[in-house]
Amino acid sequence: MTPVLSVRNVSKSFGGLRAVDNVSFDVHQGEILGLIGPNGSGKSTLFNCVLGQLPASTGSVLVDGQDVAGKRPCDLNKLGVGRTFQMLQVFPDMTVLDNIILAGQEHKGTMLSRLFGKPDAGLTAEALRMIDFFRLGHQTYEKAGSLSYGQQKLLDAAMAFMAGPKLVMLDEPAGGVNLTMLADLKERLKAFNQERGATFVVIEHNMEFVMSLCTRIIVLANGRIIAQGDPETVRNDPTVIEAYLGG
Amino acid sequence: MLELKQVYGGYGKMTILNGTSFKIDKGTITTVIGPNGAGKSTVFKAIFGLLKIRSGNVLLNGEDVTALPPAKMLAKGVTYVPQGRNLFPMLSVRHNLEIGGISSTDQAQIARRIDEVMEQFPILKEKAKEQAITLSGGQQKQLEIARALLLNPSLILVDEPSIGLSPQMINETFRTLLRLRDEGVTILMVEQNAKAALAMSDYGLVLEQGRTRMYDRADELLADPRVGQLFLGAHLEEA
Amino acid sequence: MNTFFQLFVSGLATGSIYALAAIGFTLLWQASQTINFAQGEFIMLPAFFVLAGTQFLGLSFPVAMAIALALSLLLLGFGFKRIIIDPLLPHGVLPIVIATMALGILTKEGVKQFYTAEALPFPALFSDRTLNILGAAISVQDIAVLLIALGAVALLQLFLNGTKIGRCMQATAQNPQVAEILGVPVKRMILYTFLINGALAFLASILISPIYLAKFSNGETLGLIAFIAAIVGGFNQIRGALAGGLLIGVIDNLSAAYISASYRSAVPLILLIIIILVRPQGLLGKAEGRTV
Amino acid sequence: MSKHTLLTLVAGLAILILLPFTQSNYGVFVLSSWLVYSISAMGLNLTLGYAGQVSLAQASFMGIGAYMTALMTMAGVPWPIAMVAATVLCFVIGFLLGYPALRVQHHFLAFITLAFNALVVLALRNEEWLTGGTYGIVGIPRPEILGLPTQKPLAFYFFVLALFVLMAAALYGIIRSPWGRAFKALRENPIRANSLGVDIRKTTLLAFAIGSSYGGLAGSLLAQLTQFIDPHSFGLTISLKVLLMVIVGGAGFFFGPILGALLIVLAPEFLRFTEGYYLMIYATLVIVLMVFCPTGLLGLVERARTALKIRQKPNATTWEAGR
Amino acid sequence: WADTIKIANVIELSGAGATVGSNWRDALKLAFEEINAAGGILGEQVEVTDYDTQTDPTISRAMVQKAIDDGAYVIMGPIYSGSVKVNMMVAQQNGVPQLTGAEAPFITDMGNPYIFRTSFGAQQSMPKLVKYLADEMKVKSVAIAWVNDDFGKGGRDSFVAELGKHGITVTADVSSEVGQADFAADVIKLKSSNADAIFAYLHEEESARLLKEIRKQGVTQPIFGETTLMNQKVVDLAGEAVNGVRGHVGLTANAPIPGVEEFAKKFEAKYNYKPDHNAIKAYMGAYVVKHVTTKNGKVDPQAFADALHGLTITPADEPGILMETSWDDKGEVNRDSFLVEVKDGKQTVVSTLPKL
Ligand SMILES: Nc1ncnc2c1ncn2[C@@H]1O[C@H](COP(=O)(O)OP(=O)(O)OP(=O)(O)O)[C@@H](O)[C@H]1O
Ligand SMILES: Nc1ncnc2c1ncn2[C@@H]1O[C@H](COP(=O)(O)OP(=O)(O)OP(=O)(O)O)[C@@H](O)[C@H]1O
Ligand SMILES: [Mg+2]
Ligand SMILES: [Mg+2]
Repeated sequence: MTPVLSVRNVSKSFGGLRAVDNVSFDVHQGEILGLIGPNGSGKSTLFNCVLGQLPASTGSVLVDGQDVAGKRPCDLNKLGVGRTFQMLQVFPDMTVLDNIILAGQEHKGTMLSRLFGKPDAGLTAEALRMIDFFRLGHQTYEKAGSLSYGQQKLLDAAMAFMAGPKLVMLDEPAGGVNLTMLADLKERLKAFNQERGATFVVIEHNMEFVMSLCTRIIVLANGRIIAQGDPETVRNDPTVIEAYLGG
Repeated sequence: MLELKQVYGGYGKMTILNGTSFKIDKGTITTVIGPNGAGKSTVFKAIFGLLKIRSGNVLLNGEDVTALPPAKMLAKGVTYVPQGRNLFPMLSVRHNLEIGGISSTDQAQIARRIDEVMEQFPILKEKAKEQAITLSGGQQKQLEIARALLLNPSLILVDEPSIGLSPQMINETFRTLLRLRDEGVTILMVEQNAKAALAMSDYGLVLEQGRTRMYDRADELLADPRVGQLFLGAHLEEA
Repeated sequence: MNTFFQLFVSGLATGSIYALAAIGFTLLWQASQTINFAQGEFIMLPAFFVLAGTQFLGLSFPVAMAIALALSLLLLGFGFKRIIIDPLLPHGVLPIVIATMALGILTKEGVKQFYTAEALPFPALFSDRTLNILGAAISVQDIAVLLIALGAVALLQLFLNGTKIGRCMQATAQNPQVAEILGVPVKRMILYTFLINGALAFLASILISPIYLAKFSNGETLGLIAFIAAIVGGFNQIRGALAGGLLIGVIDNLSAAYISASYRSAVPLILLIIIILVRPQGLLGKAEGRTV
Repeated sequence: MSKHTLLTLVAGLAILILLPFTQSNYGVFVLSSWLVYSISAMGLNLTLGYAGQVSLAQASFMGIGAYMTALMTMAGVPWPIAMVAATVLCFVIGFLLGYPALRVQHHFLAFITLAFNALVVLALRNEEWLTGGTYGIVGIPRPEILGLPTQKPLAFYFFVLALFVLMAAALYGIIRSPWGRAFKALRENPIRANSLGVDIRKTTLLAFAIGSSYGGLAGSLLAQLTQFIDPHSFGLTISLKVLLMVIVGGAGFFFGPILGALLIVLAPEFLRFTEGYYLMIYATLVIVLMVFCPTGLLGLVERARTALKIRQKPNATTWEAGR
Repeated sequence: WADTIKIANVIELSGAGATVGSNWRDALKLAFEEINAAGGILGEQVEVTDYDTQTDPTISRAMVQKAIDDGAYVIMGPIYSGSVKVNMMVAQQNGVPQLTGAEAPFITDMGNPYIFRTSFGAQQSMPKLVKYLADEMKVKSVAIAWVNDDFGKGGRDSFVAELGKHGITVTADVSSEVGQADFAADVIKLKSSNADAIFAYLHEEESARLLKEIRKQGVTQPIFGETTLMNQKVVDLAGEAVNGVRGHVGLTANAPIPGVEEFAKKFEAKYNYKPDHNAIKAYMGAYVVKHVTTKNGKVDPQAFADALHGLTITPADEPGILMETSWDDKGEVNRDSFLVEVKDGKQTVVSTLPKL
């Protein structure tokens, strides 16, 4: 079976710094892959290279076996790859509802039908469900910019799901999110994963979350993969403990 | 040390704080927990003079400091690390630190302190000349925390220091806070990483809808099943 | 060849005037992230303060200059900041653009209504004696303007990047909320920025007016060209203003002579477009770091 | 659309239909130019107010539209063809002008567009063989609609009004559609929008193209209204004037530019008695307006409206929900 | 027509033409105040209303429309040819006479029976100047510097056409922008063309800047111009760089004519600055209105237009006309003009050139 995502020898340099150094891995359909590593180990940079946000210095990225070199972020999204960002990225002056509808509308119909069709592209009901799930119901018509940090983080995650993607790449979804909500989020991810076969790649520093969610974990340090395997193996790997988890 | 009495306030005409009251003692660590949007960050802004308080008082060592602007609060030995990204993106790491110490009267000491915190957060030393915007998320957070340590405050307000930090760095940060506490500094912290935070704290405070719901010793809160169920995600784990 | 050299030298002379005018733009951008569309008029105005002093109040030239400097600091520095910048700064660049455009009109029309619509001669600070350098005519005045522009750029660059106050000014521009939290006296930093800009406008005014004549409408073209120079040179580097100014001056002269006089004003514009597209940060500017 | 807004719209339209009958020839001329500038400002509002792309070239599109119409109608081409051609040409050129916006934003973009405007004016002035150079073109005919001439000010006013209503309705449709949401997303956070599948390139170019085509149509009407055009009428000051209309009225509000255009077009009429002080007073008013309502007049109205509704914001209620 | 006679002064009060416009406006006010003080026209007081064109043709057209809506008897102005070209159609359609200060040739070529000049068009003045260049100065080649607006373009075109008739060649043809500050490149071009003479046709300040640059680069060819180049304003601005410049002047406050000298004195006393030729035009224009209306015995626009065609007014008939002036059937004027040279910062009349 072709992997959903295949990263082959990707490197990225900024000046003299090799932020991502010859990284290769595959992600198969239905996996929940955790990507961990010390601060500055190149996780976000790797995401950006995969998702067309930054051009990789070398190497190639395949989505469903198709090379996505030169593809823009919106093209990747159209291929069914959703993402969130580490730093807050919402549309601050639009309402929460509009934020969510926007996240789904580009997958509905054609350019023309979006001009002449329904203003909400028929997404309101689904958007409201999504908003309710993330407990933003009382904020539906507020401007996204006036939400608290954690609420914006949740909104960002909600947007990544709106298009019903087959691969979602989440950069620190748990940061700033209340533990109870986080537990719900974890269930949601698992449900998505089991019911729809969606695949996830998650960057996260919250070990409890990562260990209980992911089926496989890759550890990055200084831009290189230093360990990978199932949560148990990784947790007990001395190099990982030394480089990342600490004593 | 710090006391809030029936504080009401919010954004525009919107009320977020509905009579928040609490009192913390000198030389303790208190962690504030609560759901997203409860008003935790808003409380901090209110204390630090960044939010219009409609009624109520903030007392610092018995003195009324309600609505004092940030510069005055700094002069009284209070520092504040906000949530989110708070850097000068185009300035270098070192210059970002330097500006963190600008309010001090003893600039020579600040220069020394900069060297010290750079030892503590080696990545900052390594990247001293880089523009702050090029740092990774966690590196930026480290820079912010380091910046707050430059001055010798008597009260530190930290809003979710752990976001973006690796487990090792979280430990390092918490250890630093504990050391400061032992030196007599008072710390008020918001954390979603509540279990770890409460475990190192003296007191815990549950904030909801802008009101203090619970206030107790941290270990008591950790043991309280209601808190566990509602804020620590316990009910799902047990299920 | 001789013609070429003369064109080049004259271009440098004009270019240093553009540079002088452009410094203000880069300063305001770097130290307060604002754009002042009235900058041209700011440079036009102080000369009239001097003229009013000498003509109406009968003051001697140096006294009139001192008073004009004080007025520039007060009106173009302090007043401008208090009345327009302070209330608009939190609302982003566009309202400031509109307000300063209006301020430009107000200044221009004010001078016209209350002073004169005519161009007036302005006494030169430096001799306008012409020197002959390798067959090219250049005046002492031209050289002085070039040197002063160089000096102003060097000093400002040093001040902004080499002193704590300078860096606090930049910090305030990049993130005023955080600057405030850290105890940077934000209001005072902004005031410094605008006072320096007022002083720069005064300096530019008294250096430019002997050459351009003092006229209410001088700001129109000068403001635009200075802006182009600032962008071409690099908006976030003070020294970019110098590079941009000199480049535009020389290119303008060369294109007037060798391309087409009627399309001469097109050349800097095309240069501007090309530079922005190829190197948006300008010739000497620093690229902004990462975006995500 | 609620009943309330519908009623307001009908009332507004009735006023627009009846108002000119109370005016002198000159008054009708002023009203017509208001509508023409409104069309242009509506276009800029789409580009700037909704899509967040700062364009200072709107006057150049009015110029291109105006010259195109003038040259074609005077060469005997029927006016509908000329007007459509002018609009389409501006759409295409606007599309191309959008390309720099893909690389740079904000003030850089402002200056590229400004430079473009200046270049268009230079070309109009220097290419005398085509444009009549600095003298411009005089005697542009007004259209004849189904045998009815619009030579008279009043008749032409209704022609302009009809197009104005049509263009406003079209814009309303665009803004309410998913396209409108994509434009706003482009303004608010292009990086996030891109990662959500919004084709930034297409969206940006379209924002420019549509906005410019509104400018082109306005120019086309302006040429027929004044029956004279010269390069000067499409210079930077006019671009800034259109920008002023958008900002003063309220960028990003549907009726903002229409209100803004009304103020800017009428201001000279009300201030004429002040003679030479006219521009000073005008400038002062603009400054005062900006200082007190930087989001424009409609922004002020909206602020007032929210301020009236004192709200108790419902918060996350786990405590109760937990039971 | 009610108790007052309404004169519409449609003129450049803001924008690029503000300077010339205010000269015109001030002189016009002066003249009509005198006329009103002396009992008005046909016993009625004159009411002058200013309409600012903002130096914008489109606005000028609207202003003429407004003036006519307001019931104007005669329209005075504007001065910018581009504006007149547009708004004269409106006046024509409504049958209102218009006394303009514009000098571009085409104004009187369009067969409009309601337009009248107050001074020469360039096609009248250039022949006088070129004749002088060819006959007296024996010039064979000329380098031209001109400003690229309708004023400069119109003058340059007439000048070049006239040169052709005398077989003089143009070796450099340098256009510049309104408000241009830097003339280094222009002068280099003029200088390196090695022409026998330089002809400059620009507005005042640009003329001053050009002359200063010419002096700076040590150009030796003689410099000629038309009206503006020898203007007092240019002398004030460019100082000694103007010395030696020669040219043709249609109207000048320095003309050795008693009426003009007296006007200049009155004007300066009232407004505190020296009038230019535009002021003289407006002043004369006001008296043309008075003279023709009085002569007709009624306030009738059509009669006014009819009467002014082919009319000659002498200072004896009407002192305010200052110099004897005739209008032909196209509205073009004809009167004496002057050849002047700037000496020691003073415009001095070298000779008076008779009516054509
Ligand atoms: N600038 C603002 N304008 C309007 N409303 C705001 C603003 N900032 C916050 N709010 C609202 O105030 C409420 C409390 O926000 P606050 O940031 O204090 O929450 P918090 O407890 O810190 O949440 P989190 O854990 O997500 O950081 C939220 O409902 C939010 O929507
Ligand atoms: N545009 C850039 N210019 C220079 N250096 C950069 C740039 N972007 C990233 N870096 C550097 O590359 C390294 C990797 O950064 P990245 O953001 O990928 O780390 P990360 O693994 O996501 O860390 P964190 O867990 O802290 O978010 C860091 O050292 C960072 O400073
Ligand atoms: Mg990261
Ligand atoms: Mg918070």
